[in-house]
Amino acid sequence: MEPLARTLEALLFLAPDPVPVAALADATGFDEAEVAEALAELGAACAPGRRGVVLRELAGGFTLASAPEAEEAARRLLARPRTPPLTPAQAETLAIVAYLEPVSRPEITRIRGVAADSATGTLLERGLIEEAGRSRFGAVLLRTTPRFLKLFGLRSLDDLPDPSAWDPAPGEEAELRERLLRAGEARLAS
Amino acid sequence: MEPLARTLEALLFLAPDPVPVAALADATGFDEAEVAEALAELGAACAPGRRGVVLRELAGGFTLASAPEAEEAARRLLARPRTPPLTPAQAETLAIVAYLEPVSRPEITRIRGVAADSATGTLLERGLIEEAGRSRFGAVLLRTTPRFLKLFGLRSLDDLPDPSAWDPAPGEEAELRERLLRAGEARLAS
Amino acid sequence: MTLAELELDLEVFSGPFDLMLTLVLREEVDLLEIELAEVVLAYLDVLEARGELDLEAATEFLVLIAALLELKSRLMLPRADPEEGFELDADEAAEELLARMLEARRYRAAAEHLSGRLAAEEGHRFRTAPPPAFLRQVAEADVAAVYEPADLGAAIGGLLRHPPPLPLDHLGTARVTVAERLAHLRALLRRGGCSFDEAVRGADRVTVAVTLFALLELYKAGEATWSQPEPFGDIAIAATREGI
Repeated sequence: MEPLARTLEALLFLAPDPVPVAALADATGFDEAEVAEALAELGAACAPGRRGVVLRELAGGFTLASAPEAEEAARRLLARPRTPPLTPAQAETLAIVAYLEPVSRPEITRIRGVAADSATGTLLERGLIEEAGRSRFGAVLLRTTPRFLKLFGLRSLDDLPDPSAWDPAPGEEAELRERLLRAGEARLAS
Repeated sequence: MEPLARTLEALLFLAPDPVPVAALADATGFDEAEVAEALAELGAACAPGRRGVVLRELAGGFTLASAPEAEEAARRLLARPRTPPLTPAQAETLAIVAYLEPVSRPEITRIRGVAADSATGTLLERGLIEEAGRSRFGAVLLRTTPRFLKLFGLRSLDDLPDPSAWDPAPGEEAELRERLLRAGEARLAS
Repeated sequence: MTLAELELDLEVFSGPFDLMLTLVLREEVDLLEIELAEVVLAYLDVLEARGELDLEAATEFLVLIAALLELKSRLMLPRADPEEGFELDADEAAEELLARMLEARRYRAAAEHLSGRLAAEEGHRFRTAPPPAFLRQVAEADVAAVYEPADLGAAIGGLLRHPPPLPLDHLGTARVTVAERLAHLRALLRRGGCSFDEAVRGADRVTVAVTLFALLELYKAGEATWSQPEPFGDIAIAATREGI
């Protein structure tokens, strides 16, 4: 590889996030056209099947990523089971997603009476829930994952326990979602 | 590159710390001899002047590092020096720990002839040394960390030169031995 | 500067430092009578006069003075067993000092070696980005069931609970209105301001709350400002220029 392509490889190797072409040009002292050309050279050197890393262009710029073929070995090297007990906020958020999915973040906030961003983030990160498109109003919808089912030993969501065992007013007719939202609003008003 | 060399490149790209050959063998399902061979192939592909990264054997394992030619551009892109240089007091304290570990603070103080609390604190903070239990007399013992080996380009502490290499030549030592008395005698005689 | 250049002028000895050292080691000068603090001060004086610090010489001085201090403190300690005394003879003491000097010198050299290594590694940087989350997760096929579905049911049950209705009977009918308290505050402000405590002296909790509300209204309208120099301190209320 030419020196500029090598320098770009080093920069993308080190940068924790995708780097825009303009920033690569600034750092190397070359112009953007020269950088683009060298990126093409680097991309060709990392073409699928040639190297252990691949060059990717994402929204924020260019980045190096490990080649997909190495995924299985990478998991064996890096994966650690991370299943600490769920915090109350995580358990509540997960229960809402599991019983109501798909459900939006604002709905979760309304039911809990308090925002659940940190709990939601952790559950997303641990792969227990995932995004599932957007609601009519543009809010991101969340649902549980197959990993969630495995971690709870469930074959499907139909196996979730009937909440009536814990229901303070089991006789009530209204739909679960409806009742949870009403209870949440009542908590907020109190 | 062969598939195993590519997979190893991906693993070393992803792993935050140097990976021992045994762990690479476990992750890839190959034996250590095959891994060593593929590492040699990867090392050749990353020989100086060929790529933006180089293969290094450090701290008991293998890791990828950026090629030194890219340092100037890396400094501009990442806007921070790699790791600040050590003050003489820090370097002396670190040398004593590296050669005598595990070693206690009072021992370091005795050798340096001056307390090393601030230098020790900085080295602990920078992750170059760590606590390693207590001595029989209750003093905290210190030792170097894998990070120290990694940043100083060492495979293990055995890579450090024998400290007697720095001892004065026998003639010089004999001269030193006599120095105190001789100097005095010369003055007494005059 | 070298230690040979350090001239001392002490009560029991006057001359260069290394001569003193020699005489101490030969027991021609009694170490117990030498004020080592004076030696240190003399050294500092010389350093100050020179305005420069030779690290090598300074370290050597520290090693020697530390050794002398240790020797002196041993001499000063009462001996448990006079037979066993730990007096060092001159040669032994010289050997000990030499060993110390060599040891200190050795690690000074090792320190230089390490600093050189670190500088030589300057161009090699390592990746700091953590591996992507999906690779840090155990493959789905290997996931074990560790959580209890009942915990989810219990969480839903908790969320279905309505809060107990707030007992409202302890609230009497409002005895004061914001308008009343606004008038009260404005009257105080016309007299040149007041503290919040004065504005609510003798008032009940509801009145205090309504007064605070009225104060916020005044602030919003730009009629008054307040300041509180410390948390829980008194609040000083003052009219703004527009307010007057």
